[in-house]
Amino acid sequence: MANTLPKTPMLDELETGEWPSFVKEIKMAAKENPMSSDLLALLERSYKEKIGHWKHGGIVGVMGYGGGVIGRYNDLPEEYPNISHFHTMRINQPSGWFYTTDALRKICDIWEKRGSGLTNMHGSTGDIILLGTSTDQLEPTFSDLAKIDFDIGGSGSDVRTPSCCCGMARCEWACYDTMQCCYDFTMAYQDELHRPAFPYKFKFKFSGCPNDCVASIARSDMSIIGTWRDEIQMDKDAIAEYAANGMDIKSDVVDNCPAKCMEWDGKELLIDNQYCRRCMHCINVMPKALRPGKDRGATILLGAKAPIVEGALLSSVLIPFIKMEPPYKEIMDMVERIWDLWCEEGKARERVGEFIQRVGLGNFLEAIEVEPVAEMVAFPRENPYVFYEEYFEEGDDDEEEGGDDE
Amino acid sequence: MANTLPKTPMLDELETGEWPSFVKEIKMAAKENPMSSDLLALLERSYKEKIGHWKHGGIVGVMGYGGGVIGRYNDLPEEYPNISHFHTMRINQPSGWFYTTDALRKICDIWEKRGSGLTNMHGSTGDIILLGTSTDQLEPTFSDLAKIDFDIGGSGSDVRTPSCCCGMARCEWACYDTMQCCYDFTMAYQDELHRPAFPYKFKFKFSGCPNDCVASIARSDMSIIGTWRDEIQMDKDAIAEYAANGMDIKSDVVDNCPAKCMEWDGKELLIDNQYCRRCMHCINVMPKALRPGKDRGATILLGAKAPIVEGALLSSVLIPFIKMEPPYKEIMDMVERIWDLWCEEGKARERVGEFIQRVGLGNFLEAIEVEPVAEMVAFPRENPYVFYEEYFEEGDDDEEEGGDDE
Amino acid sequence: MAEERRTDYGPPHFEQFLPPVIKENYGKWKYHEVLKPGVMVHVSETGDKLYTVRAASGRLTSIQKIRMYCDLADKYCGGHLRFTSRHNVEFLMDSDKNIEPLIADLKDMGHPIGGIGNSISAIVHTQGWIHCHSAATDASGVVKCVMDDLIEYFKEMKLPGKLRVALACCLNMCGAVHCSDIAILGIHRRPPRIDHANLYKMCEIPSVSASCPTAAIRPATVDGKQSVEVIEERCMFCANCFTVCPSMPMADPLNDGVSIWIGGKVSNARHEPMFSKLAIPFLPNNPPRWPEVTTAIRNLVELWAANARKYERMGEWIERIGWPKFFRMSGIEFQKEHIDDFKHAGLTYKRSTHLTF
Amino acid sequence: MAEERRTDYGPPHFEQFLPPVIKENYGKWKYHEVLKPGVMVHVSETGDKLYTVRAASGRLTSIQKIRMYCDLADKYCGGHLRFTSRHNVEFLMDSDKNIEPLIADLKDMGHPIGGIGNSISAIVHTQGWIHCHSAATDASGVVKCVMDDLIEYFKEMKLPGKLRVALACCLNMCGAVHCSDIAILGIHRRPPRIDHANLYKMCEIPSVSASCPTAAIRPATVDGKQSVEVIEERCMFCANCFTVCPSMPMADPLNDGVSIWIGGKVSNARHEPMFSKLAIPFLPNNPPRWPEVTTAIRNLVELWAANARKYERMGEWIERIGWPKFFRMSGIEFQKEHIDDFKHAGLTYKRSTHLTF
Ligand code: SRM
Ligand code: SRM
Ligand code: SRM
Ligand code: SRM
Ligand code: SF4
Ligand code: SF4
Ligand code: SF4
Ligand code: SF4
Ligand code: SF4
Ligand code: SF4
Ligand code: SF4
Ligand code: SF4
Repeated sequence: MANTLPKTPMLDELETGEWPSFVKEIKMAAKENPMSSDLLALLERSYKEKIGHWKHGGIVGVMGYGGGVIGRYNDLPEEYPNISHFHTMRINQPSGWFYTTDALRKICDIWEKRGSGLTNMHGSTGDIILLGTSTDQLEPTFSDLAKIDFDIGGSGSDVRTPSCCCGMARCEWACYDTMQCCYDFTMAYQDELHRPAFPYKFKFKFSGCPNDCVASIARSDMSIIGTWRDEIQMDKDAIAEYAANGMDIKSDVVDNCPAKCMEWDGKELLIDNQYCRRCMHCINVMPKALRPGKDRGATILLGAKAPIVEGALLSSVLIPFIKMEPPYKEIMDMVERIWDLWCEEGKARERVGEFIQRVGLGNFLEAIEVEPVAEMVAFPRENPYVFYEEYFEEGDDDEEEGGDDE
Repeated sequence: MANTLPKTPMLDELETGEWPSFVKEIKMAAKENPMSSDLLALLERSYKEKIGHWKHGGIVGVMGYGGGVIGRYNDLPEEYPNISHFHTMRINQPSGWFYTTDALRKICDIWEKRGSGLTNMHGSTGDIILLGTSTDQLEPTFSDLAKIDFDIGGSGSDVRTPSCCCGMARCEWACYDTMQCCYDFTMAYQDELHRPAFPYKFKFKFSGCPNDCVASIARSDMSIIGTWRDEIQMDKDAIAEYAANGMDIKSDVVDNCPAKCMEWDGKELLIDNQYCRRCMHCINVMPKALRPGKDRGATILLGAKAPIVEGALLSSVLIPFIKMEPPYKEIMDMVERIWDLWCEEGKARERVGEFIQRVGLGNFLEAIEVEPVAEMVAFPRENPYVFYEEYFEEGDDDEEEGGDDE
Repeated sequence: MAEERRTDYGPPHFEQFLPPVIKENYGKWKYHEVLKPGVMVHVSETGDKLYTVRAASGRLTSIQKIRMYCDLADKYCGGHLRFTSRHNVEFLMDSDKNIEPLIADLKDMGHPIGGIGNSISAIVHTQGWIHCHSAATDASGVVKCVMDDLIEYFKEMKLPGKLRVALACCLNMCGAVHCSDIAILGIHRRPPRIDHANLYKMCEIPSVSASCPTAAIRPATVDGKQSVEVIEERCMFCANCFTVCPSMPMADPLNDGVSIWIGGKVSNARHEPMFSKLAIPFLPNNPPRWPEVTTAIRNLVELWAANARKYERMGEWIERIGWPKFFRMSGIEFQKEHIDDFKHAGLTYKRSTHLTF
Repeated sequence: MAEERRTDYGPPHFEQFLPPVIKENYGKWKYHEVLKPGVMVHVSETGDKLYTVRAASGRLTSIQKIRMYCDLADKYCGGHLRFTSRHNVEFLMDSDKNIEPLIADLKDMGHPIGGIGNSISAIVHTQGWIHCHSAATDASGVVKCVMDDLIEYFKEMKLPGKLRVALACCLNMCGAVHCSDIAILGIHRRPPRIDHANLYKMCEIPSVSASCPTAAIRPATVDGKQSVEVIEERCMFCANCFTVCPSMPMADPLNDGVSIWIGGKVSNARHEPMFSKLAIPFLPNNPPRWPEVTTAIRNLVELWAANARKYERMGEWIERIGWPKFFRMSGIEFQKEHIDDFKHAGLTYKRSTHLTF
């Protein structure tokens, strides 16, 4: 069914230029698909009017799942009837976004039949985004997908689709197996992922080292970032080679070390590992010569989010270092204690990072039974407003021990 | 009238050790003076009981002045009758705390007759503190002081006694005449200093350069800190001399430059002055070779204070650079606009720094008619919650100019 | 239900999708080298090599295009490919012999090669007018224009460090622009218009009032119906009320537009992660080419490229030279809007005399 | 009043107090050199020289002592002397011939020479039990004990940089301890006891309630009298209520004591000014010698002196190595109390993986 495309003089201008054109993509789909054709026309209208034409979505979804579908209706259904509903489905991507062509073709076939023929590869959280279909197609799409073993991702106040960097699959710096770990967490929390029951969304992201190639520290409520405890591995010959090939080790490497813990005398590179902050810079610059240490694991951080409502947050350190071995029981137990507390005491639309700020990190730690350690703070308090929970009364037994503060 | 001193076994232990002993001072005074003798006894009691014995002071003072005297009463007046009242007088020190022995001796003579014979040289704000006398002696002390031209300092919600570093009197780095300026401001604001009429206290401190030897950025509502705009003056021979004498210019100087704007190749020191932050470090380390530039003036900052109530503040930049020439009209006009606004809209016990935080720096600047400049912030906003005061309505004339934001 | 329905089976296990060279060298990679723009090789402890070719993607991808990718992957890569965390597409090979033909085919298809090393990678972005009710600007369109303009920096490696650009079409920031070297953020500048006729049916009034971070919303009765009113001076256009209540639309062609934020970063390399900061408070929506936006961003990129030291990300450079210097060098006018006035505003005031002139 | 009374004449003009060598070289100083601990020379463009000898002072000074200073200044310095912003006393001379005899006399008087250069200078401090109603510890006594213990660092210049110690006997922080390398801060740890019988006479109940930063105080009627009550869990012992209302005393021998704060600085040299941060939440008041306090401070000084690089102030050193490392090195236990929980607490959480192990 080859359509004639609507006239889109403004959008057509976006077919020129070297960057891949999304207009061409919509047109490719629109030739075969009336939904995409209407989308093209509606978008042209938005370009003219400088305003979107989508309304708040109602609650739509597939049976037994509370999330994973973003309901969407346009505000001019008579004029654009093929996209009067135009719901997006979020499909849980495989760890690391690796595919066989076989799997991708099957997804395409389903979406050709059931939806707009347009996708996002991928959504900002990491899902395969099937971009727009009508309400009646949701259930059949899901059942088609089930046949090829693809399940629905998160939306609403649930665990969101976890994602991870390619880690051990392609990167020499992965300090733990991000892809397996991401998979294990995703499987462990299927119920939480599919049935929203939290105060708000909760995202996991897994990066293999502090370079953080999935931006977990900025974009996930729980950020699991690989690191190491022992000494950076060093290959002296490779260092000499870099130097011989013209690298200015002093200015490129040593001067950029935030810990100021390196020295280069023109021959030997010294790293005072006890002060190394595991920032990765020296390793990034000299991948042949330097590698993370051998005693590897991860730092677990909590609480990143975008600004709404109380301001954006980066995640903050919860466990400075933990060995990352399946079944990750210690971490999962902690995750569950955190969820229990947050579900009990969190307010609606309060992300866990905001929750911690409201109740105070110290109190939060007590409630989830984690000991405070100095790694959790950038620096200790500056204000002298310390809450002590108990005080001595005259006649107390231990009255002499004025130094004990509980 | 040589007293026998009270028994003070605990305090006596503080007569040993190399640091000058305040107990010896009190004893020296106490031999001649019953107030100091009672003070010694009362202090011994505090040492035993681990608690002070002073009550909230009532309003005491000298006629026509609203501040400058701190009223104090002890809570055991029968036992320590000579210090049942024991009020402190704050006397405005001369700029830079320079004295002739003649002037000091005269003060001593007055305080021998009128008070405890104890002082603080000086109080933490900078005053000469005459430590303790009875209510009936306040007026006579003041009139004695008037005869030797010493006036009373600030206390309560007024301008507090301004202070300054020794500046041009003894320091090669003074970028303006701190001592004269401190004097001029003190004289200009005699009324505000002596008659509390503000929401809370207001302190001025004057430092001649960014070393800030009177801690003005931490301890004064208005901090006036000398700086320069042009290039650091350099004496190449003197640099060579430092190097020859064994100074490691790279590690001592260059590596500590926060602007990273210096280079040393073993022979020549290069400063990229356009990036120099005027931190003083290189000048501090090589005073014979480097000096502040010639185009000198000051940075004016606002708002420092101790933690009570909303947390401690350092002052923040209000005027990045201004030439410092008497009669300082531009600055004083601005000070008065600030006071007007703060008196009108400040809450009781709200320092000007807290006031600015409450109303917002942008609004504050508008109200005092100062243009915002980038030097006032460490960095621009991170959150997207921008208030725009006007918006376009359909049919507005300039509707096409969507880009204009007012 | 009578029949047991299959749910909660999760995503397919990744292992079935890995090419053999990865399966065999999983966790054994030793080092990598960037061979040329968009092409790198990872070398394993076993001596095996993995070649990666990274091609630009517009992210919004038709099934037709996915099939074309598949054709190429079948032809050159044994049927394997992947996407990156910034939505580029990567082709993986165990030898270097197919690199050039693959690249040629990709270029023919209109997909430039690059984004590796000290370059600009794809712009992380969001839905915009394509699919979201919240958008204050389009997403894909702005991205297309900016990347068309910056394409040389994608295809070459001539920048001081990585440059990460992101776009979000509203303050919800699905593009997570809060930590980007350059962020393009759609903003509203007009308070919500209230649909008093329907609000009481659509929304819970207490939650609407509570949703406002600045307490600008209070209950009110309008034309006999329960509704809310907005104290307009208190509104900073966050649209949180609209998220909670459809009867408070924010979008407005006259007042919507784009703001530019700079100096954020995510990686822990050298400097700790940083938030992006406001550079340009407002630029108009000017479709289809958004020329004000592309020009502004090009200026920023070029200023940074010309002045930063090697490895200095945008934010690291500005931190070294100081924001006042940045404003002077860029010619961007510093305005009241740049001064923070939210919760922690006081901590952004300059509390030292470290100034340049 | 009949007779016109002289007021508002201000302090004497400083010029009359300046020694001739200063008057002549005012604003003409060219450079200075530290000749030995406590002694420096300033050299003028004119070639004139000004020698300064700095002697320790306990600040609390009797008129007898002032007269002794005057005797020395008359004998050696043409009748001129000054005090410093940290309350030391300085003797000023236009030649070096009197330096040694002056120093000998000062030492005899019990006033060590030092505090210049990379040393510890006098402790800025406050009133304590000598004169203030608010004190949670004594001031002069603690200072005496700490300086007795650290005297070698005052008399010599063997530290990496300057070390500024300050003491305040309560949270009002008259010693401005908030920006010191080491700060000693008297703290209460028991909520105010309320004198219900007198409160209504002494205090305005609304201002008392309003004074509490944590809203721990609310009006209440007790024994038929208007008074207030304190929600004890909300009290963090700031004593702001007591400042406003004498009927809410805070001082309590069992619970008062001292906390130690470190890493602050004031100067703009190298690093921007910084606040001090909590190192040791509580040490007991143990007069007359406060051994816990002197030991704790000596340990801090020695740890810094042994590990900091040249010119690194306490806070600069810790910033380089990180606070976790500092806690491990110092053996100080990290506790809940170290974690900020006031207004900007969230900004103190560690939001990166820059960690040492
Ligand atoms: C599809 C996607 C953007 C995209 O084009 O890729 C998206 C789209 C929407 N996001 Fe998002 N968010 C998407 C990733 C994000 C991210 C990025 C991330 O996950 O790394 C963020 C920032 C990180 C974070 O979680 O804080 C993000 C922060 C938000 C927020 C603000 C949340 C906050 O706590 O501040 C909202 C508002 C809300 O939840 O009510 C929101 C809400 C929405 C809604 C559901 C609009 C709404 O108000 O109901 C959008 C639906 C658009 C549509 O019509 O399709 N979206 N959203 C992303 C999900 C795709 C996927 O599953 O892969
Ligand atoms: C005498 C002195 C301490 C000393 O031993 O040197 C002092 C003593 C008192 N100060 Fe202070 N302050 C003194 C300098 C300071 C400083 C330091 C400075 O000025 O550089 C500060 C911190 C900087 C600042 O202003 O923020 C300071 C911050 C306070 C505060 C907290 C103010 C705030 O905004 O946080 C209070 C509480 C108040 O004002 O109610 C206070 C209150 C007091 C009172 C009046 C007690 C009270 O609550 O009424 C003390 C009287 C003690 C007495 O009985 O003699 N004092 N006070 C200092 C004044 C001497 C002089 O005039 O030279
Ligand atoms: C493929 C990908 C991971 C994935 O699983 O998809 C990836 C892969 C690599 N990253 Fe990354 N990074 C990827 C997203 C990221 C992100 C996330 C993002 O951009 O949203 C970051 C954080 C960005 C930030 O800080 O804002 C990131 C920060 C780094 C860094 C630190 C750069 C810096 O100096 O700040 C390195 C180290 C380097 O490049 O020297 C790095 C290094 C690498 C290496 C060299 C690792 C390796 O040995 O394989 C890989 C090729 C680098 C390259 O592209 O130049 N990767 N990398 C992502 C490619 C996205 C893309 O299409 O461009
Ligand atoms: C006399 C005095 C000013 C006055 O008018 O009273 C003064 C005088 C000098 N200061 Fe200072 N400073 C004085 C208090 C301060 C203060 C304020 C304070 O301590 O409360 C500071 C800020 C302290 C802080 O940052 O916490 C201060 C930070 C400096 C610095 C920066 C040090 C640093 O590296 O951070 C220098 C530069 C240097 O020493 O290299 C300096 C340098 C100097 C020089 C060398 C200036 C000169 O050329 O004359 C003077 C002798 C230095 C010395 O003592 O080693 N002065 N100086 C003060 C002596 C106090 C005392 O008795 O010890
Ligand atoms: S986060 Fe680290 S391990 Fe993962 S891909 Fe990036 S560089 Fe490699
Ligand atoms: S990883 Fe970073 S902190 Fe550690 S030595 Fe290398 S550059 Fe320095
Ligand atoms: S502040 Fe500067 S000018 Fe004043 S005494 Fe200190 S170093 Fe000299
Ligand atoms: S004054 Fe400070 S910033 Fe300027 S060049 Fe010297 S060390 Fe660098
Ligand atoms: S950023 Fe805003 S407008 Fe864009 S997709 Fe997310 S919620 Fe929608
Ligand atoms: S847009 Fe934001 S600030 Fe404005 S009324 Fe709605 S919630 Fe409040
Ligand atoms: S710090 Fe507190 S106790 Fe000490 S003098 Fe100041 S107000 Fe009094
Ligand atoms: S001491 Fe401070 S926190 Fe406690 S009740 Fe009084 S004002 Fe409130």
